[in-house]
Amino acid sequence: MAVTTPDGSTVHTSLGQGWGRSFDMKWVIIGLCIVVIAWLALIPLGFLIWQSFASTSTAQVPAVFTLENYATAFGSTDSLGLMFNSLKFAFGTAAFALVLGTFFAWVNERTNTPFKSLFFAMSIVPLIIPGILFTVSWIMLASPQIGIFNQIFRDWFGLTTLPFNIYSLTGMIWVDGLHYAPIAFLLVTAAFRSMDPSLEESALMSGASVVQVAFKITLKLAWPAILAAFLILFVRGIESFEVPALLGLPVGLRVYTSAIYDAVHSYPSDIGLASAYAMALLLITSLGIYYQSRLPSQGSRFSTVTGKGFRPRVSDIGRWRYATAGIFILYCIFVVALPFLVLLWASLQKYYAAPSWAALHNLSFAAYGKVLAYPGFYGVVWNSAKLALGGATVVMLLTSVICWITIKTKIPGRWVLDMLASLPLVFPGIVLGLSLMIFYLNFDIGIYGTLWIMLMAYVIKFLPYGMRYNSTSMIQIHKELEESAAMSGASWFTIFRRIVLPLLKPGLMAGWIYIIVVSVRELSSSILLYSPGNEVISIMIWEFWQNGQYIELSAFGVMMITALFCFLMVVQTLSKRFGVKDA
Amino acid sequence: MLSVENLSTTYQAPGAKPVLAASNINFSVPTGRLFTLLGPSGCGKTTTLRSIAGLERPSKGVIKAHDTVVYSSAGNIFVAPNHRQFGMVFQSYAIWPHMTVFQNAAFPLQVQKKRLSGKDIRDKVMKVLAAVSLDHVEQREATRLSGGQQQRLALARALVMEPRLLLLDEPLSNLDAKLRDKMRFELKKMQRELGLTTIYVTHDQSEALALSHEIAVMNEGKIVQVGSPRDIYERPANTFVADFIGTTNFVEGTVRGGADDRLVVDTRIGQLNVNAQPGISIGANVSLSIRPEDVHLSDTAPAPSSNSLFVGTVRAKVFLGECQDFKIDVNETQLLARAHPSVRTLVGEQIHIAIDPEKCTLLAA
Amino acid sequence: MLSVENLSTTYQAPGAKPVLAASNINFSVPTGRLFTLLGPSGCGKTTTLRSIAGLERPSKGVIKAHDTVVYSSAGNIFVAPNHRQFGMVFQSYAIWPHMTVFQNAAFPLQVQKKRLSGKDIRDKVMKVLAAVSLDHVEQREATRLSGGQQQRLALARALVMEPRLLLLDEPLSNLDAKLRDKMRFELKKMQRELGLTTIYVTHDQSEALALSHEIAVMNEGKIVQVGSPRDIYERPANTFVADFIGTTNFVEGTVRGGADDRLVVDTRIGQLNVNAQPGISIGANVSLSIRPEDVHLSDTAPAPSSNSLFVGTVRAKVFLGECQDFKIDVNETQLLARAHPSVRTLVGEQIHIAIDPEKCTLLAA
Amino acid sequence: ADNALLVSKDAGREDKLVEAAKAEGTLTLYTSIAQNDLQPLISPFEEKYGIKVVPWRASGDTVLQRVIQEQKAGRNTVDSVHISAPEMEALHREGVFQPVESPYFADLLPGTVPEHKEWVSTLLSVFVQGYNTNLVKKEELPKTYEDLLDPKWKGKLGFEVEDIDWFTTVVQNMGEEKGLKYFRDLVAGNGLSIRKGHSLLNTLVAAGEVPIGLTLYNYMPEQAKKEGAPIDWFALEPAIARANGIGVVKTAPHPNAAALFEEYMLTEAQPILKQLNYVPTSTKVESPLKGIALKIANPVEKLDNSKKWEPLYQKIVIRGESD
Ligand SMILES: Nc1ncnc2c1ncn2[C@@H]1O[C@H](COP(=O)(O)OP(=O)(O)OP(=O)(O)O)[C@@H](O)[C@H]1O
Ligand SMILES: Nc1ncnc2c1ncn2[C@@H]1O[C@H](COP(=O)(O)OP(=O)(O)OP(=O)(O)O)[C@@H](O)[C@H]1O
Ligand SMILES: [Mg+2]
Ligand SMILES: [Mg+2]
Repeated sequence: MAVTTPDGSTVHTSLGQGWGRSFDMKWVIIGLCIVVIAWLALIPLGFLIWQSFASTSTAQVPAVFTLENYATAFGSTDSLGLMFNSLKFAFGTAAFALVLGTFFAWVNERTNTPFKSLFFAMSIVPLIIPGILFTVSWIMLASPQIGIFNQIFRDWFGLTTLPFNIYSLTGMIWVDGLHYAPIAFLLVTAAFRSMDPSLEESALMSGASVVQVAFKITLKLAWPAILAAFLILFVRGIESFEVPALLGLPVGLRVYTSAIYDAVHSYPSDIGLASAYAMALLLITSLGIYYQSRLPSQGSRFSTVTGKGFRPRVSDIGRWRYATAGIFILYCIFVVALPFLVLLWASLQKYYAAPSWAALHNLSFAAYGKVLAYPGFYGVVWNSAKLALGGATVVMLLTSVICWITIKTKIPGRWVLDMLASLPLVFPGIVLGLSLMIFYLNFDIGIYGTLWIMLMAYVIKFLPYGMRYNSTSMIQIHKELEESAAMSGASWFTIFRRIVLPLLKPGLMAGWIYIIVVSVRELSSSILLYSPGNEVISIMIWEFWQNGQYIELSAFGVMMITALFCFLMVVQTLSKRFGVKDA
Repeated sequence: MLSVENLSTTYQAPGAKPVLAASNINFSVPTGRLFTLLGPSGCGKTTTLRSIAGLERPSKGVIKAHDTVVYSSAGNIFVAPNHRQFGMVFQSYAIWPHMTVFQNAAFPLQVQKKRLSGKDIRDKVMKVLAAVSLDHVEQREATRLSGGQQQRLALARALVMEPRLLLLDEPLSNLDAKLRDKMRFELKKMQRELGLTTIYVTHDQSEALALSHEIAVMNEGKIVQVGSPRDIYERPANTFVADFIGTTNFVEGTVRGGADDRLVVDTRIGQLNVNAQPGISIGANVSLSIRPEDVHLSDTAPAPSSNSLFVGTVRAKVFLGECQDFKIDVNETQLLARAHPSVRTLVGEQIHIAIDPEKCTLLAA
Repeated sequence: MLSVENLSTTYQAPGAKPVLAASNINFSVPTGRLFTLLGPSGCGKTTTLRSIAGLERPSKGVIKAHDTVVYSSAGNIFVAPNHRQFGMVFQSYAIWPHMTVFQNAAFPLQVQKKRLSGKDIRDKVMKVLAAVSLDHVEQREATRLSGGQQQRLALARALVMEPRLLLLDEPLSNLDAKLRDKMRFELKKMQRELGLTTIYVTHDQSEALALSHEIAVMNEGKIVQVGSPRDIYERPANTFVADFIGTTNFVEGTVRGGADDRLVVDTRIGQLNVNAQPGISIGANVSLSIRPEDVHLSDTAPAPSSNSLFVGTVRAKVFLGECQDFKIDVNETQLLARAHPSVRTLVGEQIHIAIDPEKCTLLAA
Repeated sequence: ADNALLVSKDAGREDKLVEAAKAEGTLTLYTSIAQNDLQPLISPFEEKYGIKVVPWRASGDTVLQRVIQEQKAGRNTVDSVHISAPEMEALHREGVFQPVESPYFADLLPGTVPEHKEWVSTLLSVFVQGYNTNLVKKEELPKTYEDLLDPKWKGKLGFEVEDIDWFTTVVQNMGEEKGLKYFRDLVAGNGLSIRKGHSLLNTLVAAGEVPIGLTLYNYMPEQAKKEGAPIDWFALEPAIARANGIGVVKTAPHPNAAALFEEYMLTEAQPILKQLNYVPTSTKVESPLKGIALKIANPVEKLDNSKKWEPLYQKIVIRGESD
C-alpha cells in the first residue's frame, strides 16, 4: 500500500504532499483539470505571442517574422503617451472602484446598517447595465451641455461655471469606477464572509476603534482579496473601451485601447500590433499574479476560517449606521437609480428627450413590444442563459481545483498553472475570438459554428476571474479543516466536494454571479464566433446600438436589469442554504 | 466596580429555536477583586462574559462598570465594546494570524488613545511576553506557535493593556500544571499589583478555588450560588454545587435521634453521626454530602472515636499520583474515597472507613 | 502495533530559522494500549502526533503501524493520511463550520469504504453523541456550540469511526472536572472494549497518570522518560521529570553517614534520613526530591519515629478545596507542603513537619 | 457546384439560373445590414423563389475577418457577402469572390460596378448633416462647407471618429491643399466634437448634446424625425456617400442561389431599400435624395492610401494639431 514519493524534500505543510500515491480519483481529476487549463489557455496565448511577432498579412503578402509591432507599440512618444494615459486612467479607476467596493463590502458584511438585505443585489446593478448605456446615462446626467445635474445647478442655483464635466479624466474614472466597483465589492465581500469574527472582536476588546479594526485587522486579513481586486480592476481599466471612447474622445483624451481598436479594425487587420500591446499588459499581470501566488506560502497568515468556532456576525456601529445607510442611499440614488431611471424614462419614449412635462405625454410601451418582437428573442435569451450559467459553473468548478493545487499543495511549478489560468485576463476579446476561430477551423472537432465554441471562449475569458475569486477564499480555509476530513478517512474527492467546496462558498458564489452577469454582456469574441441561430443577448444589444435603436436598447436594458436583479435576490436567498451559515 | 443585574442573553439563529444561554444573572464585583464564573461545559459562562464585554447584546438587564451604565435594556443604553476599555482573553484565543507574536501583543498599546513611544511599547510588550515565557519567539508568526503558546499570547495581549476590567475565558486551559501554576502566579501578581478587577471564567474547580476572591457557580444559564471559595466548597447551597465543586458522596437517610449537638442518621451504609442543624428534627429525610477525601481509609482498624466507623470491600482503585481514588462497597452502597498513596489494601480486600461528623454536610433537600 | 523510530520533524518557514520541533523520538505501543505523550507547552507533542498521523512530513525516521511502514525517510515511503485509517482529535477541534453537529459526527461513517445504511449511521452517531452528552443538540450548527461542546464533538467524531489507531490531542482540555471524569471514563471504556490503540497527548499529569498504560514525558522536542505511570511518578529519571510530573521540593545535600540501609544527608533544612542506594557513598553531593504531599504537617508535635522531624514557620497558605498548599520556612529554606484542610495553623505560626525516609527520592545528579 | 451560369451571357440564362438556384434551395448570407432591415429585404425573395436565406449579422470588419479565416481553412459555408465597399474590395483582394455577369448592371449608377465585377454596389449610405431643431433654426443652417467656418458654430459641431472617407473625399473634392487647410481652420476655429458611433451621434444631436452632427447616415435623422425627435437634416453638397456591395463567394456551396440573390438585390430589392431610407443604386428607382449632388467615396482609395490619409486624419481631425 505504500508508495514512494518522487519528492525528496523534507519541508512541507499540507496534505498535498501525498502526491505520489497510486491511482486515485484525485490524480485523475487534477490531471484532467491541468490538461483542460493548458488546452484552454495555451491556444490563445500561443496565438497572441505568435501574432505579436508577425507582420500583417493579405492574400498577396504573407506574414513574416518582425519586431515592427513592438517598435510601433512602444517606440514612439505618441504611443507611449497613450500608454501613460491608460495607466493613469486604469490606476484611478482601480483605486476608486476598490475603495468604493471595499467600503460597501465592509458596510454590507460588518455593520448593522439598515436596508442591508437590499445591499448585495443593489451593489451589483451597475455591473449589469451594459457599459454603453451606463456611460450614455452619465452623459445625460453630467454633460456640460445637457447634463441634468448641471442644469439643476444652472437653473436652481444660478451657477455660471458648471460643477460637473463628464468629459474629463476624472469623469472617466468616475464612470468606469462606479461601473466596476461591484468587482471589488464581490471579491471583498467573499473575503469578509469567511472571517472568524472573534479576530475582530478581540481587536475591539483591545480598545481599537471600529475604523482601526477595519484597517488593521479586517482589511489586512482580506489582503489577498484586495490585491486580487486591484489587479483585476487595473487590467480592466486598461482594457476599458466604452468609457474612453465615449467620454475621452470628444476632448482628445486617448488611451491605448483606441490604438488597439484602430489596429484591429483596419485592413489588413493589424492583430500583431494589438498583440504587442497586449504583451505589455501580460507582463504587468504576470508580475501581479506572481506576487499573489506567493501569498499562500506565507503559512496560515490569511486562514480566517478555522476549526474553532466560526460564527460570522455583524457588529453594531451605533449611530454611524445612519451615516453608512445615508451613503448607501446616495449611492443607490446616483449610481443605481438615476441611470436606471434615465433608461426607464428613455424606454418609455418614442425618441430620447430630456425629462419634461411635455415629454410625459409621449409615454408608451412600444419599445418593449419591439424588443419582444425581435426575431428569435426567446432563443437569444435562452442561448445567453445557457452560456452564462454553463460558463460560470464550469469556470468556478475548474478553477476551484486549480486554486486548490496552487494554494494547498507544494507541487513544483504550480505557479505556472496559476499564470496559465490567469493570463486570459489580458487577451483582447478579438484576439481571443480569432485564435479560437482559426484554431477550430483548422483543427475541426465539430465545435466551430456551435454554441460550444462560444462556451469555450467564455470559459477562457472568465477563467482569470474564477481564479481570483476562488483563490481568495481558498487562502482563508485553514488547513486543519481538510486535515480532519482526511483523518476521518475521506478520499481527496470527498474532501473536496464535502469540505472544500462548501467552505469556498462565498468566493464561489461571488465569482459565479460575476461571471453570469458579465458573460451576458460579452461581445468582442461572441460577435466573431456566433453563428446563425446562436445569437446571444450581447449581439442583440450591439444590434440595437448599431441601428440607433436607443429606445429599444433602453427598454431591453431595463428588462435585463430587472431580470438579473431578481435572479440575484433568488440566488442570495438560496445560497443561504448551503455552506457556512450567516448569523 | 462591576455590577450585573438581571442579565439575560438569548441566541437566536434563523430557523432554529432560541437558546436562552444566560438567564437572570446577578452579581457585583468590587474594584480590585477577582471574580470567577465556574460551571460545567455549556452552562453559559462564555455567554455571560461576552455580554459583559459587549460582544453579545443581552435581551434584558443592566450592566454597570465604574458606576457608568454600559448596558441597560430599559434605558436602551449600549456602549460599544471598544469604548468599555475591558481587556479580554477569548476561549478560542483569536490570535491574529497575519501578525507576529510581538505585533499581536503590541496591538492594544498601538491603538490606545494614550500614545506611547515605540520604546515604551517595546518595553511593556517584552515584559509581558517574558511573563508568559514567549519572549524567545517574539518575531515568529503567531500561527506558528503551539496551542499552549497561542493561549499564552492571548493572555499577554489582554494583560499588556492594563484594562479597567479584565475578562478571562479559560485562559489557562491548554497549559500544563507547572506552567499553569506559573501563569496563575503571574496573573495573580499583576492582578493584585495593578488592582485589576477581573472576571475569570474557568471549568477548573481547583483553579477557581485557588485564584478567586469570590466564585459564582453557574448551571444551565443560571447562577446557582455565589460565595467565597471556602463557602462554596464547605457549604454548597444544593446538590448541584456540592456535586460539581468536587466529587462527593451523597447519602440519603432518615434522622433517627440525637444527643448534644449531634444527630444520628440512618442510611443505607449504616448509622452516621452528623452535626446537628436547626430546623432538622427527628424523622426528617435528609441528604448528606461526604467528600471522598473526608472518607478516611486505613488498612487496619482505627482507634474508636466520635467518627462513624464502617468496613467495606475495595471494588476499584486508581492511582492519581498525589493520591489514590477508591471505590468501596459498604452494605451494597458504593462510596468514593481519596486516600494517600500509602494505603495498600488490594482490590477485593476489606478496608476500614472512618467518617468525621464535622465533615458530613447536611444539604437542603 | 505502532512503532516510531528516530523520528524528527522540523518546521521550516521561509525566511525564519528552522524549528526542530521533534527530535529523535522512539517508542512503540502494543495493540490495545493507551500511550500518553506528556510534556510542557511547546515541547513537541502535537508535532509528534501530527507526524504519526501523516499531517506533517518528518525529516527522518520510520513509522510502522500494524507492521506496515507508513513512513520511512530511508525507504522514501509516505502513506497519505486518509489511507492510514487513524482517527484524530485536533487540539483546535477542527470542527467543520458548515455542518450541523450530527453531520460533523456522521462524516467519517459516510466517507468510509464500508457502506453503512442511513439507519446504522444514525444509530452509531447518536450513540456516540449521547456518550459525549451532545445528543440534545444534534441538529444545531456546529459553530453554535460552546467551546467545551465543540471539543466533545471533535471527540465524538474521532470515536465514531472506530479507527485502527486513535490520536487524541488534548481532547479534554476545555471540560470541567466532572465532565472530564465522565469523558475519561467513556473514553477508557471504549478504548478497552474496542481494544483501540490510542496515543493521547495531554499536559495534564493527573489525567496521564489515571488513563495511561504507558507515558512518555517530552521536553524540548525529545522524549526524556518512558515508563508506567507509577514508574514515572515514583522514579523520575531526572529533575525535569520529577519537577514536571508534580510539584516537588528539591533539596541539595551531602551524605554524612549511614546505618543499615539508611543514609543520613546533611541539607540546608537539617538532617534527613533517606533510603540507601547503591553507588552513593559518604561525602557524595546528592539531590533529593520530596513531594509536597509527602511533607506531613501537624499542628502539634508528632510522636517520634524513623521520620525526620523539623519545625518551620508558615509563610503562606492556599486553600485548594480538597487540600491546602503551604509554604513553610525551615532554617531559611522554603518547603512546599500539601496537607489536609483540617490543618489549622495560621500564617506566621510554627508548624511541625515529618518526612518519611521512604518518600525521599535520591535523584541522579 | 456549377458556376458556369454566373458569367454566362446566354439568352436563357435567367430561367436556368432560377432553376439552378431553386435546386440549391438555400443560401448563406454574411452581412452588416441591420436586423430590422434584413427581414423586409429577404422575405420577398424567399417567397418568390422558395429559397431560404440564412443570414449572419456582424459588423463589416468582423464579417471580413470571418470570411477570410473560413476561406483559408477551406470551410465553405458562406455563399454571399453584403458589406460596405472598402471591405468588399478587401475581400476581392483576398481572392474570395468570383466574377458575376448580369444584364442589370447596366441600370446602375456610374461607379457602382468595379471592373473586376466580383462585387457590385446595391445601396448608398449618404452622409448628411443633422441638427437639433430646438437649438438651430432652419434659416440659419450653413449652405456650404465654408459656412461651417462661421464662428457661431463654435463648439456645436459633432463628427463620427471613423468617417475618414468623408474627410478624404471632402478634401479631395476641394483640392488637396485647400481641403486640408479647410479642415485645419475648421478644427482650430470651431472645433469638432468627436464621437464614437453614428447612432450615438444621432442620439446626441436629438438630445441636444451636439447641435449639429456632420456625418450622419441619411436614414438616421429621418427615422428619428418621423418618431417625433427634435431633429432634422440637411446636406452640404456634394454629399459624400459610402457604397455597400454584394458579391458571390468563389467557394460558395450555392453559387446560383447567391447569384440570383445578387440580381434580386439589384432589381426588386431596390424599391424596398428606398423604403428603408437607403439610397438605391439602381437608376430605375427614384432616389430619396433627388437633386442633391452625390459623391461616392472610392473604396480603393481607402484601402490603398491608408498610409497617407490615416496620419493626416489623425493629426488634423482627431488630435487637432495645426502642424
Ligand atoms: N508551523 C510551525 N512553524 C514553526 N514552529 C512551529 C510550528 N508549529 C509549532 N512550532 C513550534 O514547535 C514547537 C513544538 O510545537 P507543538 O505544537 O508540537 O507543541 P505542543 O507540545 O503540542 O505544545 P502545546 O501543549 O502548547 O500544544 C513549539 O516550540 C512551537 O513553537
Ligand atoms: N451562537 C449560538 N447560537 C445558539 N446557541 C449557542 C450559541 N453559542 C452558544 N450557544 C449555546 O449556549 C449555551 C451556553 O454557551 P456558552 O458558550 O456560554 O457556554 P460555556 O459556559 O462557555 O461552555 P464551555 O465551558 O463549554 O465553553 C450552550 O448550550 C451553547 O450550546
Ligand atoms: Mg465557553
Ligand atoms: Mg499541542
